[in-house]
Amino acid sequence: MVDWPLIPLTLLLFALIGALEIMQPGIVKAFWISNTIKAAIPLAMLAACQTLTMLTGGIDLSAGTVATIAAFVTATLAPLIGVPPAIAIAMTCALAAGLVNGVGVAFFRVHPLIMTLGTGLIATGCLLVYQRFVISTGTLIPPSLVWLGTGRSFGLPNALVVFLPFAALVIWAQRRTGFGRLLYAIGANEAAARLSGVRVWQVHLALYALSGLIAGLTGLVYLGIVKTASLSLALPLDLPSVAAAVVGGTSIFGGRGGYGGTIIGALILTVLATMLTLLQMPEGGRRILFGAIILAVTALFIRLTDRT
Amino acid sequence: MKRLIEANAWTVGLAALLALLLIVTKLIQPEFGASGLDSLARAALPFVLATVGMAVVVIAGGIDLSIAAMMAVASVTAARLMEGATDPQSVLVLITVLVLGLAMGAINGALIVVTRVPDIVVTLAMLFVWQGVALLILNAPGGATAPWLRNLIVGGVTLPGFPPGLPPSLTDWIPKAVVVMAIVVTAVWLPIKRSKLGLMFYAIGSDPLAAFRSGVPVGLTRVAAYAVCGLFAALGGLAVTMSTGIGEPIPGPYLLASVAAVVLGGVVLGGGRGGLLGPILAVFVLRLVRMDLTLMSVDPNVAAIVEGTIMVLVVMFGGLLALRGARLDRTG
Amino acid sequence: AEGYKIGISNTVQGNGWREEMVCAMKAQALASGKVESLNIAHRNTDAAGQLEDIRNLIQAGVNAIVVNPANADGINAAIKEATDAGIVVVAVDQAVTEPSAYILSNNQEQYAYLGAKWLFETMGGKGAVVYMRGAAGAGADNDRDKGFKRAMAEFPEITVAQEVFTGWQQDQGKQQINDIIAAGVPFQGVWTSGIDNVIVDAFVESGAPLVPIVGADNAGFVGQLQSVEGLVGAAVTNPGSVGGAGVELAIRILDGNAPAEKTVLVDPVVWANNTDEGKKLLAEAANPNLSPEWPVSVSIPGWTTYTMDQIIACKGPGE
Amino acid sequence: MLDAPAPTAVLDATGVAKRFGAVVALRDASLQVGPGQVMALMGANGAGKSTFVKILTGVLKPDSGHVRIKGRESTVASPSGARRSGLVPVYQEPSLIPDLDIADNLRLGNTPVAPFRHWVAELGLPNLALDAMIRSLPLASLRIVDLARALALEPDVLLLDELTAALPTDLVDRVLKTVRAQADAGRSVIYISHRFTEIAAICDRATVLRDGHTVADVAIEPGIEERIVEMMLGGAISPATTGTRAAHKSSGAPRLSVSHLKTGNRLRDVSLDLYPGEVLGVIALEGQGQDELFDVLAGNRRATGGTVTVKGKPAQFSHPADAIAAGLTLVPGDRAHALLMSRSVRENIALPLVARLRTWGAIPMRDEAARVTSAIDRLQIDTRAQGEVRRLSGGNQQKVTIARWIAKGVDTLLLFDPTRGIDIRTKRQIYALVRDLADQGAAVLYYTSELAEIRLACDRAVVIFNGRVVDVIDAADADEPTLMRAAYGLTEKAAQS
Ligand SMILES: Nc1ncnc2c1ncn2[C@@H]1O[C@H](COP(=O)(O)OP(=O)(O)OP(=O)(O)O)[C@@H](O)[C@H]1O
Ligand SMILES: Nc1ncnc2c1ncn2[C@@H]1O[C@H](COP(=O)(O)OP(=O)(O)OP(=O)(O)O)[C@@H](O)[C@H]1O
Ligand SMILES: [Mg+2]
Ligand SMILES: [Mg+2]
Repeated sequence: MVDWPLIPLTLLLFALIGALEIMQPGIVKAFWISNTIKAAIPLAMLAACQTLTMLTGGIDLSAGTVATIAAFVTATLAPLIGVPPAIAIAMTCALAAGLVNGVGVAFFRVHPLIMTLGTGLIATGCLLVYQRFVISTGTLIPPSLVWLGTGRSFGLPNALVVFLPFAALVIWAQRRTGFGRLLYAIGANEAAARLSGVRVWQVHLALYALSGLIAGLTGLVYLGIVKTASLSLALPLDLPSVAAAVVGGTSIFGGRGGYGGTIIGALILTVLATMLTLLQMPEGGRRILFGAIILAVTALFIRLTDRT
Repeated sequence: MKRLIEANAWTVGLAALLALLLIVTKLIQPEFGASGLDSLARAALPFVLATVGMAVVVIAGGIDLSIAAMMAVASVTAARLMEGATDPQSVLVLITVLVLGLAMGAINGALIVVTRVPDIVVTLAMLFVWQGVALLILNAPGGATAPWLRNLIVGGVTLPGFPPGLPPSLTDWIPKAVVVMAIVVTAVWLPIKRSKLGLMFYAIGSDPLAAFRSGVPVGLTRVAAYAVCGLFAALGGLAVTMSTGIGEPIPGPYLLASVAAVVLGGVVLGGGRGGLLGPILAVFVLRLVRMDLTLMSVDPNVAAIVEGTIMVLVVMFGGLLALRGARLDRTG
Repeated sequence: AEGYKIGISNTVQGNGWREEMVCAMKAQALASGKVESLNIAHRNTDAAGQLEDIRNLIQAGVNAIVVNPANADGINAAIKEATDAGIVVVAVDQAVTEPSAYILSNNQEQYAYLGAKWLFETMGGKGAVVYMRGAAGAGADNDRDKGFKRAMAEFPEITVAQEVFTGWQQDQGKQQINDIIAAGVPFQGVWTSGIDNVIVDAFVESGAPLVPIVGADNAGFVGQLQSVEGLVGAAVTNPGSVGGAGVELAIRILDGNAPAEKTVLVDPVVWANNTDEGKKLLAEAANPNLSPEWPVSVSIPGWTTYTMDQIIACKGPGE
Repeated sequence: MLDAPAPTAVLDATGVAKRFGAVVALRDASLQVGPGQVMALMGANGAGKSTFVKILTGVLKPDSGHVRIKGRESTVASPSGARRSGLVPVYQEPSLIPDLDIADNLRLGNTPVAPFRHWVAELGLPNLALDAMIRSLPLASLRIVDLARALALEPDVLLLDELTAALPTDLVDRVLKTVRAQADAGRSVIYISHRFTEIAAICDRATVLRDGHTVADVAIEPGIEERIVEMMLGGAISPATTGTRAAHKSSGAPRLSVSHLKTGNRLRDVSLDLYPGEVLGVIALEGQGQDELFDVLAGNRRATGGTVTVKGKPAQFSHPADAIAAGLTLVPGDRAHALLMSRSVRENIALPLVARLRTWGAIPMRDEAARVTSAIDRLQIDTRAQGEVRRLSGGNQQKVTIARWIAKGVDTLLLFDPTRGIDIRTKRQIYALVRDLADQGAAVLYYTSELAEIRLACDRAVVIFNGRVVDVIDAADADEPTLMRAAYGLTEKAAQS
């Protein structure tokens, strides 16, 4: 249990699913599972931005905005210039936002929270200015993204085609690459990493650029899932993406955690959302229950994995 | 003395920036005067209270993501209980709400200590819980506020030393809201700061292990820090109700704003360093930027860009100064 | 001639409906030819923040303020200060209780009532509905709830299968209806508070049989009402152009032509695709190029005077 | 071998056990200390000494065991509880609040200021400003503040856990004198150190721990040293090569050449040459510029004057990475600055292997594992708690900071007091290791606060005083009095400068 924190977390996830099945007998079937996975994927992807930056003691509060921009730009440019160029431009915007974050954090040592909050504000402003020029150009959700977002093969959502390699890559990178090691090292003790020859600015720059790209990719997948070019498309995912990472065991102060836990965290949040949707009670009661269950699950998780 | 200025360089810088912005405002809008200051102060009041609460827990090494939700609970409770209440009753309501704030904060803190779950997770969960509680108390904006409470923050206070008989437009330069803010913040924080409790806040924020070994009851101190945060959240919620006259169950934009102001104000996330004056000044800077943007009728979307840029630039500038200081002998 | 200086205050940013409202305000100001400059405070905030914005607008010395209030009572103080200073205040979209303000409002209660009534009738007066509300605790959501309840009272055999809050978020609404479909909860109709096209998508994607759906006149949903096979539904108008009308009202008052009544209600209309008349209205209104979150009712006859091109250009005086 | 518990014992602990998950830190530890007694607590790295101290002072709860204080059964539940019982510790890691100044730290622990002032002056820091931020103080001063704070509380039992490990010679002397005086005044002291000279100088008895067991409680008398070592380690070890080394042939070009180096107001003018195959010792009292010298050479600080030449090429480092690229690697004095406390032993050791941009890709896991394992073996790191370095004992943490560069492969090694807190057996291994590395062509600059180490590990020693090199002494001539005189600047050269 101690060395495999994912096992108790996964058990807790299954316990929640069990509770849901008791609450709503018959719900746990292929269709629901596929839906749940589909809903958890964008959350888990955006939470990758939080997990990776949190490993260094940072955070990326611009992720939701960047995802929204990528989606909105793709949907509005696609009818004008075609799908591939639209996606290319969208991802360039995402990368640019990530680089701005990276430059601020790496060279000017701006606290990531302020830097990404500021970039998020700036990017939101840019998006709103941009949208005035495309009010009447119509939107096109690229069919490939619709296939990814809404299609199903063998009873499983097609989004897995993107997500599985993505998750494998992130987990591999975080455990088995020099870059991944450096994220933990910087989060654990930046001065020590520096003394060992790490040029911290390089890591920060690469990290936030990567986070921007991941957010952009999430935006594309989400566009395929929701199928609406909305100005606030992925913004509601911002807080849950932080929640998925911390429920999954990543510390905001850096040096601890990993993406495996985040994925389970995202699934836990998604299952909880379903439970609350189906629960017949006043909205206030639902929220209280939601908070209480998150707290209980995390507390249990910590009890199960604690050494002392 | 030099050390004192050095230690507070950031705060002094913020004060200078605020002064500069006030001058800019006066240039943009020559009529800017007592009423402008008054509206600035009233706008800043809930932000200041939220920021002060947040600053206290951040200094103590924590963070409270539920602060805006607690404000909402306080706001709807006050509005609901004050509907049709007499003045003496409304004083009672006031006290109830403050106690409620303390209790909410203490619950947050106690859960952190007892469950050993990281504070960010606990307060994130409690964010939903307090939101839910607010909705159960009032499911739509409503309720009322005692008129004397509303008047508490309207208008200005005559500067001492002014000869009586001058028109109020000349004398009412100190907004009542600022006076309320100053009284409330000093009344709560000064005794804490002076006593050992304040020291213990800094100690557990700086190094909880060393604090424990120095004999600090770390758990209790943490609960106290969160309780103080809850108290300020309640005050913030009351401030919202005082200015709007009603209670709103949906939390306002105080969470991110308070975290941003805390960091802008020179309090280090992670704990142990910083004071309350910096964050308070940061709130005023942010509010004044917003006011200037409206006065200059900047396109609202561009305004978001400007606000974000200014926020980043201020911290960047500070970062550069710190880097230059460090560069003198440190490499890289 | 010296034009008017008009201030705008709005507290929701990045929502298609509100963006259209702001564009309508700008377009109307431009089209009127009487407005010299617009001073727009447009951001995400609460009533306390709106008080701040209105006071800043007073500081800026505007002649009139058109405000979409965060709620009915919360900003009265600032409105009073404005009208005391001789500034004309017009509340659009939602009413305020401050008597010195003019009100040009969409009738939210009626909006919900009309849609729900159509839905219950279409369902044959009995069955269960999924009731997808807006944001919990919001004033407009509460008003709509009153209208919905009023319709419910008229149809005793209608029950609510599931009541959820979408938070007026597309993704959340879609996820919720997916869950409800997956859970096998039986229902015969869906009433949505404006998160509509994703709901239709969810039915189509999951292969679940379509039920009657009520939404708003958003471009996306209006398009679906005409194109989706087997979809019976109705769009209830909730024009964002009410903002343009508010600006026009402010100009008229400043010109000295104040209306007799301080309150003007814009009543919603139901466009259902199961009647010929509704089909015709839908066909007229549909605009496939319009941003899907934008309401298609881009003008209000008798009030707004801008052209389609002007509102889409979204430019105010001096831009 | 265990004596019967002294009836007069002030502190009497028996059967104490403590485990951390799978790691058993203490199995059956006991300890008795009488009034006026200095009791040494001895044991190899990881034997459980610090854990024992933490249990006695209420930081940790024991799994079992009894503690009697002044004859009464007691359960010390917290550090403040320990203090009420008269037990005051100085822990192995500094336990002051970094973001408060000294005065506030005293206030926090209800420490009276006047006695504190008295003790810091007594201990050799008369000019310490009470409004100095803890964060800005050097490690040695922190240790003194820690001790003075404890003394000011007038404890019945003073527990000192490797207090002297990070102290320069001059301060050690004062500490020893002070501690002995405490005992002579009737107080009890529990004293942990890996330095036998200190034990011999002030302790009356020694309690020896091995693998969490108390294996002996013996009186300190001449010749007991080897027996204690045997009991600590469960067997004899080969004696250190105390024979003086053949003076190194400083032929060929120097690997590292420093000339007239200057930075800050402490390092004024240092020149020295370091040859491949040589271990060059550095001796200095506290704050003579040695920290700055190592920092500049490691690229952690800029020089304001002078030159550094590496392998004949002038070098200027603007980042530690530059120094590392030039082959200069540093083991810093404060291990807290070098370690990723929340990460595993492996990640800590392998950190330099992934630091460069071109090593950001896939890690060659086998190669890494091999290097790490061999480094762990060479330094005999106790890896029972290897999942997180902060759970290692202090000495084992120190070893990790050295192992890192062994795994990377060394060219020029800058060791700043590398044997801090390391037990006697490992110390000897480290001397052998350093010698090995030098024999394989490495150049080593070796600052030490233990004068005896010069003869055990070095070829030559430079003595720095007041920011200048005042003497260069051959290891053969480097007996302690000579070094000490030089370190205090009592040589002709120093008099000239
Ligand atoms: N290859 C390079 N290209 C451009 N700039 C460089 C390069 N190397 C170093 N610098 C500059 O040197 C500065 C210090 O380098 P670096 O970012 O590696 O330090 P660091 O690891 O962040 O150290 P610290 O955390 O103490 O600031 C950088 O901010 C950068 O401006
Ligand atoms: N919190 C902890 N979690 C797990 N293991 C621990 C923890 N604290 C100590 N240990 C283990 O307990 C054992 C004893 O540690 P301790 O620090 O008491 O040794 P020590 O005798 O003080 O050694 P040193 O001379 O190196 O300081 C070590 O193996 C250490 O790794
Ligand atoms: Mg740098
Ligand atoms: Mg130890």
